[in-house]
Amino acid sequence: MGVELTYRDAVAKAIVDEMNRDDSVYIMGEDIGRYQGTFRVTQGMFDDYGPKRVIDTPITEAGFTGIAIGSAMSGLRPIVEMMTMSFSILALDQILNHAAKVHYMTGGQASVPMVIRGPGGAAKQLSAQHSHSLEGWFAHCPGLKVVAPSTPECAYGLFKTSVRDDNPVIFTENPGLYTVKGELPDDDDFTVPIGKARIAREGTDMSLVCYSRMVHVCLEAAERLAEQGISAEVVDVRSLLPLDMETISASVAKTNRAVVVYEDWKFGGFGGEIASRIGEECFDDLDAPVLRVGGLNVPTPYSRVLELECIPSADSVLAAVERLS
Amino acid sequence: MGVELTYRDAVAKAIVDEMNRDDSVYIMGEDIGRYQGTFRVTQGMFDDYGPKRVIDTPITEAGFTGIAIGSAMSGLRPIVEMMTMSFSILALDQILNHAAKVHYMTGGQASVPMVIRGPGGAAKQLSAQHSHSLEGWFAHCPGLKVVAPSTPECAYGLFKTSVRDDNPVIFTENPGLYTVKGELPDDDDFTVPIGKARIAREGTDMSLVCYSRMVHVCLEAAERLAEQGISAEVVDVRSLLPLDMETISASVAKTNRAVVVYEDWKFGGFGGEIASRIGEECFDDLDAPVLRVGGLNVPTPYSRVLELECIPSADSVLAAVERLS
Amino acid sequence: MAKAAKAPKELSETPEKLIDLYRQMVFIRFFEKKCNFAYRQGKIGGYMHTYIGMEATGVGFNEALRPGWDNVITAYRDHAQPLLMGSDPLKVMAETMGRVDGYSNGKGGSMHIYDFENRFFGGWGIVGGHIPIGTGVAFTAKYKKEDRVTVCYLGDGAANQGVVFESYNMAALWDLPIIYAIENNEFAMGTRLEYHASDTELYKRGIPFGIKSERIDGMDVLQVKEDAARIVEWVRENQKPYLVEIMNYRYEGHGAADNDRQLYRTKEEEEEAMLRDPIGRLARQMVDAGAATEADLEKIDDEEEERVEVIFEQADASPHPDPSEVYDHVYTDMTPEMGH
Amino acid sequence: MAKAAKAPKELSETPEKLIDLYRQMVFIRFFEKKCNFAYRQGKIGGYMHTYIGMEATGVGFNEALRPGWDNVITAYRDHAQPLLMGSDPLKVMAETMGRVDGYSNGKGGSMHIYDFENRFFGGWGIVGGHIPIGTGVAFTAKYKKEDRVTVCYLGDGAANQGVVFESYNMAALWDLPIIYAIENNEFAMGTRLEYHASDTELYKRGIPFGIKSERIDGMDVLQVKEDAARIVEWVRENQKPYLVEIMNYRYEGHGAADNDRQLYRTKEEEEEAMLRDPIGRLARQMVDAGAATEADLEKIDDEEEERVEVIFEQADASPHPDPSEVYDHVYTDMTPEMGH
Ligand SMILES: Cc1ncc(C[n+]2csc(CCOP(=O)(O)OP(=O)(O)O)c2C)c(N)n1
Ligand SMILES: Cc1ncc(C[n+]2csc(CCOP(=O)(O)OP(=O)(O)O)c2C)c(N)n1
Ligand SMILES: [Mg+2]
Ligand SMILES: [Mg+2]
Repeated sequence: MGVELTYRDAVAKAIVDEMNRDDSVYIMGEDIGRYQGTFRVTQGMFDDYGPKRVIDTPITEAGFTGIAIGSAMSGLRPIVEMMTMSFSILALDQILNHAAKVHYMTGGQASVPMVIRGPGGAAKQLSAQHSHSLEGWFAHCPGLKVVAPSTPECAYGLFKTSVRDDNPVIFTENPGLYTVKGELPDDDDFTVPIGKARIAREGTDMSLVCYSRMVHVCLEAAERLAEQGISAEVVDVRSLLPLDMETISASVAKTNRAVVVYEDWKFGGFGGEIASRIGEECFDDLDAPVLRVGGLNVPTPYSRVLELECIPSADSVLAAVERLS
Repeated sequence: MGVELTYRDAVAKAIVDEMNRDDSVYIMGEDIGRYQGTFRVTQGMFDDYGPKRVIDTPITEAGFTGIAIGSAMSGLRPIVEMMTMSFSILALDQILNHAAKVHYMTGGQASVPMVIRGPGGAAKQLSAQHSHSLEGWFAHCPGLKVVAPSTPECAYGLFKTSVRDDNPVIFTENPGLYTVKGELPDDDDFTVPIGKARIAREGTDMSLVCYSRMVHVCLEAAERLAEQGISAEVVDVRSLLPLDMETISASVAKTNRAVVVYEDWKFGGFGGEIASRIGEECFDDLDAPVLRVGGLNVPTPYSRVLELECIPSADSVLAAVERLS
Repeated sequence: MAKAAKAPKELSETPEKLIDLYRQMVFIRFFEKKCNFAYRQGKIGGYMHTYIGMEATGVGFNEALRPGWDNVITAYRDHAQPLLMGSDPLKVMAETMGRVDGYSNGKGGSMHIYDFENRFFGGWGIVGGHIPIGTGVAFTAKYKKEDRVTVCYLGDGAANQGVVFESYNMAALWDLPIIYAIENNEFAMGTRLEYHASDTELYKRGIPFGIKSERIDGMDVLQVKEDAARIVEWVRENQKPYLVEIMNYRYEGHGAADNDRQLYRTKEEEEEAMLRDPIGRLARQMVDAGAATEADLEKIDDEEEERVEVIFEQADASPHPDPSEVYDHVYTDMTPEMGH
Repeated sequence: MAKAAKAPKELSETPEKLIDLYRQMVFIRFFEKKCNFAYRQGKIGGYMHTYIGMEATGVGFNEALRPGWDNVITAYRDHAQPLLMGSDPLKVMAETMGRVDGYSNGKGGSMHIYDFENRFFGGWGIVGGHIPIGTGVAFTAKYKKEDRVTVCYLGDGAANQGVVFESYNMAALWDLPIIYAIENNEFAMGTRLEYHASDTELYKRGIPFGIKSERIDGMDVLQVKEDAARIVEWVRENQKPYLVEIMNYRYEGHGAADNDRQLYRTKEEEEEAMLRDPIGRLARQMVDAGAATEADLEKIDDEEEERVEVIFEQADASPHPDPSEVYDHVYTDMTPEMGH
């Protein structure tokens, strides 16, 4: 049926499809054009679309993000690549304090249709300054939408929706996902709506609630739990803002147990939002406390030995599950 | 016994005391010197200490925060005033990606003893770009400490501790607190440790968990609940990172009910961390779901009518309490 | 308001245009004074910043722009620009008062006026934050091959923010048709120019980016108009950025809440600056050149004062928003998570 | 490594010094080559950037500094500076390999080398981020009235970041004794200078802040040494900032993971640049001037190669950190919230 693609190629295909569909869509970022992108997501695009629509920027994240915002307010639909999401911190004032508020501050006169995308989270030994998960911060900002797809299909479908959305959308990828393969539906009009979670695996004994690369970690954990005779449901949140509590709550109502899994620093992270919402909305359904598995509360160390301590794995999920019963 | 001071003067006194105690302490920020500070916290200091130790900066939050970090790494103990905490977003890369990580990345060779302080949260009609509560974001960053005192006494005591701490400390005030009055203990060595919560009012029926100005909102709510025969305990968290879960859990173990109250946007805010921790650690003690009262999930509007909708009040706390039983 | 003086001179403008310029400046001044009044009455809250003393800059520059075609963006000192560009003064005033008839239905306030129909892009509170955004508006013009010119105003204090230099570089690198108009009124809130800028000639900062840069007198509306026409023409023609530093002065405090001007400047300095008042200057020029009598000008003053009065009354009659509106316009298509 | 050529010339340095300079450059080059080797072996991970081709800049500048007194800070291309400043090469190599004997016990890695004892302040991964921090180090020197000079290296790409201009302004405003040394190697990762800078003469950017600014040749170690001595002296004397743009070239990819140099430059361009190799150049000068024979130089090459070999073996013998160390040094005085 559909074609099999890597996550990287699925994002690339979505970019190209949207650029073809709409002349006002362009993409800008560091080294995305002539250099083909550090993670090669934009490979070939400069040759095909030229410097007008595939724009190499100086290393000035705040500046070019602001330029994208201004262009979005005046009729274009920019896609901004952050070489890694860690660098979006430099542009945070533009994103949070400007893009997210334009529609509100103008009383609806203007909107900011733009997508900010790039790899978020740890790759391999990129050390403390290059390994941030920021989607939780963004999801705290009204005015933004935030998605974190885990499969090529979701990435493709959500990316198209994001470009067509009239609000600023943070689209976070994860370096570990780029080589993940999956099939795309054989349907030119295929999209995935923002704000709908997905059951990545059905189960009855507990809900593993997660997003982005952690979905794969949870699927692995579920596999191993199955061997122990435990049936875990994996809920792929996909969209952090808006958050589909309906799907999450329905799952917990069925399983009566939940573990929230996220790569970001555990303390003060977005998992706290999900866990406290489950605690509130599913209070009578819960047979055990809602647990969280998150990244270690330390700056990401360089040493691979130490780094592996920081990133949640199937082992960490299983350890949490043990505390559940 | 002690002297009565406003919150503003308590912070000012702590600054001056620490500058007197230690020559390496200096303060920098926009309009803090010759102009005496926009919120007048630094009034008189320029005259007393001169331009060497009370430094007027250009409007370059990232730049001067970075300068403070570099000076802290090389032997000084800067206090940085953010005219409002909203502007610290511009310096976030310096704070989060540099200051918070120096000790770790250097393997303990260097430390960054500095305090970043200023008013956080809504004042009155300062609109969307000037009304941010950012303490929750900062509390998500390992390497930082974050305090949010609610009384002159706590502010004074915590400020001194913060300046003496060898780690970067975010000290968040609130524009609505500056005129709050309170007594300072008659003890020159008085300090308040970072990481200890405080019972602001004892009670038995429920715990209202809060910090900064919301403590006063909760105290008002508790007062009104008392009239209805409900005894609410008010837990003033004071320090977000580290968080004193011991005191919080002990309170909930006693009251079996909790409402977490914070001014920041409710969704994805730090209240989620507290609520999910209570949910996890006090699961068997809880007679009702842990509820949260937070700021409305919208950019702060200018109109006073609309703005008042956004900021939690005693009424909002009472409305939540009604849902508790 | 008008104070005539000596030295007749040949003026480059027609009497009608002179009167028009005079009227525009006087209107801004009365409008801003009324805002001050409303602020003192508690009808305007938060931060509010008037353009008093700086009128010649906005008026002169606006003359060079094509109405409804060219773009303007500025910071929080943002009442004058939309008024000059054809915005409805009632909606500007109502917005500063947080009323439903305001441009943003009371959600923006004094610092956040926007009128997209007239291509006024705001109205921004973060010092320096709107500079890349204005640059992006110019980016769109180039992308769409429309010959719009974008004027991006900024203050002397804002001129230090890093994002401003980032913008200069990209505007020059990509040949964007934008004018960075630094309004150097010598103060960033309570900090004098020489305490915030290592070299106080801010126009120089465009030079290392290859941006044509110059400094002009912003207290003489005729001169501003002439310079602006030349600069706007050059940008439209050459499709490249331009930096102009406009020397002016604000007569009032930084904002309506700033009552301590003596902390950063002397009374003498203020009085000396008043001698350069752009309105008084034009009045003298007109009277000297015989383009108007003092009586003519006084009549204009009275008319504009009265006009502002009416605007104020109408704005004040506009209702406050209904609390239920608080969720509107967070998104174009959905309501954010509800509830406290 | 050494290739002698024509044109004898009177050299300003003693034969001993010349040999010393040559040895330093050769050491850096072998050290970096070994790092490349270790990277290919998988013993170094993440991002790693070598200084190959740029040695003359670091060596020449370091000569002008007072060891253990003056301060140096740079970005992620940070092996050479500490090595030149007296750091233990074993600890530098061990850090790039993430071992316990590294300067940060393996927590920092190649991009985050620090040696505070020798006043090397790192080692930073965010492009532009360390510039205000370096400025703050200079701030301390002034505050404490110590006559330390701070050298803050940055790349041509970094020179566009806003925070850099903010730093220039404050350094000049407050008379900080700092040298901003822009290493213009003509590329920011895969982006050529002319695609990221609207005017490619980056030294000009200091001028509007009143900072003495110039451009020098970074491929001639003797020239760099002479220029650096003059500049460092001037800064120590005058207690003011200085901006120097040092033209050099990196021979390798941006980082060890960049294998696609042809995406942004031609083989011919690289070959042409190799003719300016600072090591070959000094070798020729020395041989021509009779300061050393080719055999002498080859002997030095062999010695330094062997020295690096030993360092590598020792570093590689250092253990990986114990997983339990992950929580150390988050704070000076407490362990962060534990547990997954
Ligand atoms: C990022 C940021 N920092 C600080 C402020 C507070 N602030 C508002 S206006 C202002 C002074 C700006 O001066 P200038 O740019 O010269 O403009 P002017 O008010 O003179 O028109 C300051 C410090 C702010 N709004 N944003
Ligand atoms: C803020 C930020 N943006 C992007 C990057 C990714 N990045 C690392 S090095 C680099 C190029 C820097 O070039 P330059 O400053 O010229 O230094 P060079 O590598 O040539 O020494 C880029 C884009 C980063 N580390 N930080
Ligand atoms: Mg000004
Ligand atoms: Mg470079």
